[in-house]
Amino acid sequence: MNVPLPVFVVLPLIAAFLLPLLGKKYKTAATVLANVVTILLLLLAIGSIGQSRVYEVGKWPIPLGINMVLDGLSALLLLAIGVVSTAAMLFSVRYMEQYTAKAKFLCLFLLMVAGMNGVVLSGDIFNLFVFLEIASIASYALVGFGCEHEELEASFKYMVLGSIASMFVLFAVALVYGNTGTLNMAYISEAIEVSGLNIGLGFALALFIAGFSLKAALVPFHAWLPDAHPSAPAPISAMLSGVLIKALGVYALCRIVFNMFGVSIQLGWLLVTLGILSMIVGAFLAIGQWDFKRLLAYSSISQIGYVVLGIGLGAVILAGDGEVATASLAILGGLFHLLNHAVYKSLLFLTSGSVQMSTGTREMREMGGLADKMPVTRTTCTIASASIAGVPPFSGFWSKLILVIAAVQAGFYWIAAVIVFVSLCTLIMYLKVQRYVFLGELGENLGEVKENKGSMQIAMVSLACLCVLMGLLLFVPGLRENILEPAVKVLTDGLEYSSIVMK
Amino acid sequence: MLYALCFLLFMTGLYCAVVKKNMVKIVIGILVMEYAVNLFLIMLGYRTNGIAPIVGRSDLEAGEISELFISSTVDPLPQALVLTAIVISLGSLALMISICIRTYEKYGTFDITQIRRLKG
Amino acid sequence: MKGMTIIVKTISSWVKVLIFLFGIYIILFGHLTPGGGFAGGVILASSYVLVMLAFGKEFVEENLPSSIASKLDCAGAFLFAMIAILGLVFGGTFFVNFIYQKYLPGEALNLISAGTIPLSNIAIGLKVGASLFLVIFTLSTFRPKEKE
Amino acid sequence: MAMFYGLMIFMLIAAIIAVETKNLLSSVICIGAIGFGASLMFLFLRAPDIAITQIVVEVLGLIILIRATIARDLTFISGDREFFNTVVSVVIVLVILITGMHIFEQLPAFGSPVFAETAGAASQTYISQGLKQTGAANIVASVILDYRAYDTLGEATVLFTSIIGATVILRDKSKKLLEVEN
Repeated sequence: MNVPLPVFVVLPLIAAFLLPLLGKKYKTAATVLANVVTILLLLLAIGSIGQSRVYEVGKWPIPLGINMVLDGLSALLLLAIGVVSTAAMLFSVRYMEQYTAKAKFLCLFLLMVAGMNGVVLSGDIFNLFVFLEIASIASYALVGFGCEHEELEASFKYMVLGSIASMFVLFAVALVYGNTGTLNMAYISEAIEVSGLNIGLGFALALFIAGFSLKAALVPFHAWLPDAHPSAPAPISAMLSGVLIKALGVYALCRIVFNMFGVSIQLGWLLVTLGILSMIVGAFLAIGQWDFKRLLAYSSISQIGYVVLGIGLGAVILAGDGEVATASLAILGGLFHLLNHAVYKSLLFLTSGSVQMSTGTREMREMGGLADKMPVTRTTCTIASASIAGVPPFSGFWSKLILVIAAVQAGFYWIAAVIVFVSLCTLIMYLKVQRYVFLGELGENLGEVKENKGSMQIAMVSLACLCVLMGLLLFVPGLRENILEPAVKVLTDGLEYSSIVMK
Repeated sequence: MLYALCFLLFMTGLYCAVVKKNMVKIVIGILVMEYAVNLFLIMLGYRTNGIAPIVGRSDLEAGEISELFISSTVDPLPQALVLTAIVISLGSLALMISICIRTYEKYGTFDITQIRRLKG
Repeated sequence: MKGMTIIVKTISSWVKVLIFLFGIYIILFGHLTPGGGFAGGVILASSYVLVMLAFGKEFVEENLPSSIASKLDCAGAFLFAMIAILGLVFGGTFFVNFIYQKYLPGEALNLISAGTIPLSNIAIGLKVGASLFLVIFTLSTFRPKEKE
Repeated sequence: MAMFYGLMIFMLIAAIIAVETKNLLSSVICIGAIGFGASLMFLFLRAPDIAITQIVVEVLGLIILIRATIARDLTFISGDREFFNTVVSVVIVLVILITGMHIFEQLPAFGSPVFAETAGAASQTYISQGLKQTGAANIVASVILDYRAYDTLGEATVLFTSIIGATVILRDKSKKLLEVEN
């Protein structure tokens, strides 16, 4: 399918513009429309796998106009966004019945999806900033959707830190423009290759890394995430943890570091440090939590650390003239973990939403014994927990295994040890979830608890199936070559990005 | 030097946003940062004795744009970017103030050290 | 709130028309002179804000209910997106300035020059005006509930 | 040049007052002063479009800000957060400030923009060909609505998003009782 690339952005935008017009009267129509749009986007994302195209918006050749670039990395992220948004949207059909203003919720949801798609496809750095703002502002509003004390507090915190991050990014864009005279990523990377990294550009790079790390909630910058993600409604938590921090944070970071500025050893070690810090701190903080969703949120920090670690390791090896095959393996591990995490973390947040809706609480000490009451939620949650903890047949195991192998091949045994150690911590924290939420004695006041039916079940079950099947991505030959390897190649090619885009 | 003054303004805003404990003050800090970035972008495009990037009838010579206009116009691209950035900042200001007002209604204060329900 | 004194009301009922016309001028001539959809839209919104301050919220709510403002907001945004899509339909690419490139080449410095640019300005002006009016209206009618 | 420095210092002083004053209302008024200073600055920097937009946006922004500050019992919340956090933040800000002071050395000097020195920069084409290629005499309009119209779509969407967000945050009732099915 060779649809024009702006369809990925304009389709959800138009639906979002139409939704408030439908209003209260045609609530069913609004829900159907929103679901159709997300499913269409998923299909389009599947159709775009393995393609590599450049689209010049408005027929203006770059650098005059803005171009959109679809390559392996973008296609991978588009796929993740498509999968998670479809499931979350389906889940919210029933879940959001407990809130008012559903049409506006759907509208903000679609705007967030449009923003993320725009970020992922953009080939122009200012354009990337604009779409980053769309996705961020929609997410600030969605975090505060409940309008209760905690939601508003979390939303304000998130908004302040997010705005500071955006300002950093904008200032960095201004610095890059001042130094290179262009805004197109391909031209910038060419100009930087010629001029070298002077102090202004170096500062811009530092600002970019700080800004995008804030968006990705890597550890020194993580303060907002454990508040914001649990406070949002469950489908939004799934979107935020599942794809938003990856599309706005990790993806943008990769694009800037690998394709625009080019990797260096120091930069690689910086990423590795950020990744390892996030892994360890996130895991330790998560184990101590008694709030179900807060535990999941801290676990997200830890898991995003794996992704950044893999990518940083790849950068270290690439810049240190190591073997490209090893670097590819490390990056493959990181990106595969990104995809895995998108699926199972969103599934975990959906199950937590299901539990919260039935029991009315997020406190794990008040739960217990829900295994018989909510069999579907329990089964899907177990699958996702096993996957995230790295129990062998599930996909989470394979991505961590790849990371370990890559670290060993490159000679960094201590990194491999850290990966295994954090993996054990993850196992402990999810055993805790299983033990206190689903097993044990039935908590007080939980006699009337019922399983949630309808769209919520469909969403959870389909994500669980996907979770089981994710391992195939690695072993079925056609899939890996078309989904994962082009994405890895975009990063290992590094600065050749500019020649690919400019032809 | 003008650039450095701009940067000082940016850092004043950042200082305000990270240190103050009044919610409206934090918003004001972010606004100051936005002004600073906008000014910086426009300054990047300035030309000494430049003219605004708007073609008038006097700038046309037999249907073509005069050399004088081409060689003395300031950079139009940062202006386009700043126009976008201003509107974005207005939008986020509106949302931030809405959150502030709603929070004030719930907690009865703008003091973020007293708005502390989330822990951990 | 019943609004301000009769002097303020009389003056602002005249001034609001002027401001409104100025906003329309800024929007329509955006491609020739400084200004454009955003500035013009904000001016349109501010004319209504003036009315709101002088005559009170109820008066505005009767004349321009927020539900209609919300619809105008969506309509403006939708129109702008439609211009992009029309570019795809007639010009083969999103956002191609199909009117100028196909039908009006060479026209310059006229009100109807520049193809889709004035149309986009109008759509944006409508959108910005409606949405800013809406946000100020929402902010000023929001009344905190009595403390329990 | 002196004019630019004067305005810049005026804005800095206004910013410091806005940050440090105890009264919220005067703080907001100082923000207004920065905004109008910025607007004048844009005018002198030959950016009339931005100057107009800045001044009207400033007016509406002030109305929004004042809405947040008046009719509140302005218990003067002054001072900073906890001592330790404050010290850490101030140190970080100072470090960024000191490192950042040198970043402008590599930039072209003020008054000679980068596009004039870069071969093939987009801005050169905008200026020399903009009228012919788009038909708009206002080159900034031709950039935002034709060359980079996609950005403008994003920008309109940001505004739309935040307005929807604001109405969502300020709606009367947020939760309703879920009617139990089955």
